[in-house]
Amino acid sequence: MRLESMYQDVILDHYKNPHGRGLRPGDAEVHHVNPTCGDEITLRVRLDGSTVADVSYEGQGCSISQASASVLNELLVGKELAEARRIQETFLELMQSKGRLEPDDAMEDLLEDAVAFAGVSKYPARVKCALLSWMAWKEATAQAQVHKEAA
Amino acid sequence: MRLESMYQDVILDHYKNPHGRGLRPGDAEVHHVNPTCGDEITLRVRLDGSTVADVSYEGQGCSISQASASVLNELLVGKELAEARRIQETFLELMQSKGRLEPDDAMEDLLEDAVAFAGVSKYPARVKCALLSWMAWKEATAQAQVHKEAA
Amino acid sequence: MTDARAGLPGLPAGLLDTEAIRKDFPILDRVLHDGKKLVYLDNAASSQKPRQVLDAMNTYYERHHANVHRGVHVLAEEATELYEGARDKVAAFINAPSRDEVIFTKNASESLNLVANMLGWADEPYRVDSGTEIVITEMEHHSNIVPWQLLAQRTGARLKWFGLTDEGRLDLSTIDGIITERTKIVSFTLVSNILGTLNPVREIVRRAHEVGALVLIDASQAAPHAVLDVQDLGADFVAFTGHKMCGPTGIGVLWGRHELLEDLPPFLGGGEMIETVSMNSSTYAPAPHKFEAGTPPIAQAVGLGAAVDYLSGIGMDRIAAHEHALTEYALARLAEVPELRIIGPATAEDRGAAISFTLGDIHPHDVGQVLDEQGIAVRVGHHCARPVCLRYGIPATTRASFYLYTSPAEVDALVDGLEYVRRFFG
Amino acid sequence: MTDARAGLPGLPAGLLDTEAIRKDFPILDRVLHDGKKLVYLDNAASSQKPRQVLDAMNTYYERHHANVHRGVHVLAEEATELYEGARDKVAAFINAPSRDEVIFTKNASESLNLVANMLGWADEPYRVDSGTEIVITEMEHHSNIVPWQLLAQRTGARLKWFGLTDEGRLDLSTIDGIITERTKIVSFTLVSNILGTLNPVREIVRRAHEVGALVLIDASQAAPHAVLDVQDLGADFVAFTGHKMCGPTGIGVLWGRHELLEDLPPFLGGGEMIETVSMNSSTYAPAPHKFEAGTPPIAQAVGLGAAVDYLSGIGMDRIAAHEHALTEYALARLAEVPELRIIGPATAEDRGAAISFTLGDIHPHDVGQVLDEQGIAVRVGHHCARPVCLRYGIPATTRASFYLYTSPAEVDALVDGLEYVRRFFG
Ligand SMILES: Cc1ncc(COP(=O)(O)O)c(C=O)c1O
Ligand SMILES: Cc1ncc(COP(=O)(O)O)c(C=O)c1O
Repeated sequence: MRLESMYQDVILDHYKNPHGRGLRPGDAEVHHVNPTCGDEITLRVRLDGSTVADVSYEGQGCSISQASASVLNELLVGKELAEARRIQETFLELMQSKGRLEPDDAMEDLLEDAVAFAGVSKYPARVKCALLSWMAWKEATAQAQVHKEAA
Repeated sequence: MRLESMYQDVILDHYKNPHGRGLRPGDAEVHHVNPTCGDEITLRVRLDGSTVADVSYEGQGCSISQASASVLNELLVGKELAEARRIQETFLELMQSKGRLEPDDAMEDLLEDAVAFAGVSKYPARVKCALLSWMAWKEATAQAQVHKEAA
Repeated sequence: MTDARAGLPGLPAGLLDTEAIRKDFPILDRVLHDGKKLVYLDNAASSQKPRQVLDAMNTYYERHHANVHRGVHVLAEEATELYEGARDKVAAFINAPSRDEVIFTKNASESLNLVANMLGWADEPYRVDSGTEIVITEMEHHSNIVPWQLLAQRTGARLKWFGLTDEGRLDLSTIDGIITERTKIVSFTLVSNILGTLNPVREIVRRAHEVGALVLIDASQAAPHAVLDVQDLGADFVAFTGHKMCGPTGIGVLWGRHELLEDLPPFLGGGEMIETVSMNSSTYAPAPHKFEAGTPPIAQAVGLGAAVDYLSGIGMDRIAAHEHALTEYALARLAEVPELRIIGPATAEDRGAAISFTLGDIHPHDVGQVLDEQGIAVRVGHHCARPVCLRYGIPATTRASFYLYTSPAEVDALVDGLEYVRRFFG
Repeated sequence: MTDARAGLPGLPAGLLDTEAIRKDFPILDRVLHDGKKLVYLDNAASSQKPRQVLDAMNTYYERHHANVHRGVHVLAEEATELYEGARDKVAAFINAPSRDEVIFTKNASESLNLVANMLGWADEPYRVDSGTEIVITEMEHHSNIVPWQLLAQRTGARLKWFGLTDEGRLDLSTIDGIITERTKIVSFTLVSNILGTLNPVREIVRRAHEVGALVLIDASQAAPHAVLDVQDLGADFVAFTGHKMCGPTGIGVLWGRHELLEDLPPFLGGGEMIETVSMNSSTYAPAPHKFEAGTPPIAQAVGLGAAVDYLSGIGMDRIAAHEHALTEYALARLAEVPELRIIGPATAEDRGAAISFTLGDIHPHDVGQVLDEQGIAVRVGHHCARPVCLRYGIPATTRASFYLYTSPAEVDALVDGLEYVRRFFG
């Protein structure tokens, strides 16, 4: 059934028990909205040298956007920036695949829980939900780096 | 054939040999245009008491609008204003009839050559051509009366 | 033409024979997701189109198409007659005193922007500029908010609005303080697309006219559903949109009082709207053409004309009665769903057939997705009325909205669907 | 797909197989006035529609219609995909660097007004205000004159224009005096709808960009007839209209460079064009949505997408070759008609397939009427380009204009028809 391909148990678990939710100190903060549905997220990134020290967030949205932020936190915190970027880009590629990309082992190793979103990529209206926190993270990280350099 | 119902000989005659064309002194002058085709007319009315002493005009336009101005001149000059108005109103009624009004004897007596335009009333795009000078006459006459009263 | 089920216990009287009506709408036969029948409850966003409307447009294109107004050839004459004939039909449908008061636009949004722009460029006494005020309400569709925000920004006028009561109605308690001698225009929706609320026209029009302000009514959610009589409303302008009333996309309507259309300046410039043009200056055609620059939506007007014929053939009063009965039934059935909270009036009095709600803390996106899986199409989000969501402290709503072809069985399907949603996220 | 007659003596090479093409256009079978076959030579006013375009719109309405962008249900997803898919098709058709540079409007007139209004409300360096200048030409369609007159009146900017040579071409001899450092925008037609002239883009764009002015090209009479490559044109904005290129009424296009669409302010406000709205202020969506307020012309976009598929299927270069050959043939044949005077370029070089002329002192209205009686549809009047008529001291012209389905036999019918006109008024 279509529905289960979107609402994987992993996603529902993250939705019900989100990781790292709440705003903590960071080097940069961004606010992103999804104009097509009104989902919103405020997200902060704290860097420690070239390591993602923390990603904290707060927002409102559907199970997909909430679970996606939780997965992001779990996946990226503690990673080297280069590795985190590679994960973000791979996730983006998966989500834009319109359901035509079957994650292989390498991708599964890289994305861990985030592969569960593969089914969401078939639903154009929901892809933006899944990407909301990831796009926010990308921008916040860029800002945080500029701040660090300026400091 | 449809064409002959529009281009009656009477109309073509008036077109080729227009009556009273040219601008002469008057009590009021108006300029009317037909925005759908660019036909233009400048028309003056001179009143003598309650008599239409002269209707002079100049303009450019198709055979229908030119012939119509010529017929107007022939028909209205010398008439009492009340009678001239009755003619104008009857002509208007005929032209707005969409070809559904068959002129009776009384109408033929009143409109004389102008009954020849009955066929034009079937062509919505051309009705305005036929009415251009008549609407101009109506407005110029109203202005001329105001001027007379003011004087 | 009453529903066979209408006599059954528990089902409301006044329903139309939806089985017969549905035969006119090809899309309603669609089957989704391996065998689920389409249950289309997204009519406030856009209605479906009966065959009669599609046929009228096809015949237009296959037999009569040409550009309008300027031609002496047969096709141009026929196209002009069909286009202007559609204007006659729409004028009759809204009881306009004159056909020349009916302007065809591309949608309701353009109609609303047209008025805002007219007033921004108008001479006194209509001119909106700094020192003057614009009044709207907190329940407007974005298309009746943003044009006024832009006008206020660009002219220095002040934008004010009526707030909402907890029941989802306009709070008119301070009407004399909101509509003042400085008010130039009061613009409000007749029926809210998110709350369903039917607003009290008379009270607002009376106060606005008392202070010499113009009134624009957004009838986008009203024109499809009940008799719309612009003379009875007493407003100065009324806007609505074709695609919500069985018509095609790409056409909207602005009705305006004749004297105003004469006095107010044009908005878009171009072909069709002029009297005479030289490089140095131009004069404009009389209304409605003055406000219809360029080739108009000819086929779409023909389609809208066929749509109002279709609706009138059934009877707008009967359509209103059907929707009222259905709304009453739906509100009662939705009350059975645990944790469901209606956003907007909770009874069928003075309301339209759009019902917004929240379901516990399940996000509307998720509600909509799971309903879709069962073939049930509802809309979720802020419905282009985000201030209403802010007002009620919710991120979004789920909205079910009905039309003449909606049956009580579809309401039942919705209620069953919501139970399934609850179980799914339970 | 070459015309069977193409090999016959006297007939030009490069013609399409119009007999095959005409089968796609239901209206071309029409018989008028007791037995006269329709000879449709009014394509510059509006083209006819192939079955493929009507089918695409019908399928849309019968299977997939819903409002776009905001839905999670299947129909909303399908409608959105079809609407945005049409944007992809149009972007490819004009070789746009990005699909997000393609804005759907209601017609070319709205596209042109959109640019004029953007610039009136823009910040520096784009802002048109007093002290700045706007440049157009004397051969513009009213839709590319009146918006600039309105903008000039409302901002105090000065409106200037290129005049015309006796041959119907732009007089660019004083280009440096007309386009100056004060010029903010140069807007001109690629192909004139009345004269048929194809204008020299490069020279104008070079000078405009040299002084930092933006360039808007009105491609309404070009997009239907030849390859349109917006990157090759080098302009900043390009406008055109659906109904002249086998598409439906009710849709136009504005292409604009991405950076400009980012920087310039919105025009119409409402649903779809926002990012987030509160009563106090709003932010806007990125282009193209920023400029598409309200429910867009969904079915019309689908129709336009099918139209560009249809045209591309035949090949724009082959269509251009067909029309060029036909125009050459027609100019030669019209030269045989006594007292016929071509208004515009008298040869087929650098011109489109619209030919204007006068016939002795027979008024064009009368010419058109008598041609119509023979089933021949031409346009008469000032063709929304009255300054051209003033320039050449004529009240109006008769215009015959061709398209991919026009055959040499129809040109012959026109010439015969004109002979009959001369006899009728002789
Ligand atoms: C050169 C030119 N520009 C603009 C337009 C306006 O197009 P529309 O009437 O579709 O807005 C036309 C056609 O009428 C045209 O020929
Ligand atoms: C109350 C209301 N006003 C205005 C609109 C805008 O209509 P359109 O999108 O057709 O311009 C809508 C519909 O979306 C609406 O519901």
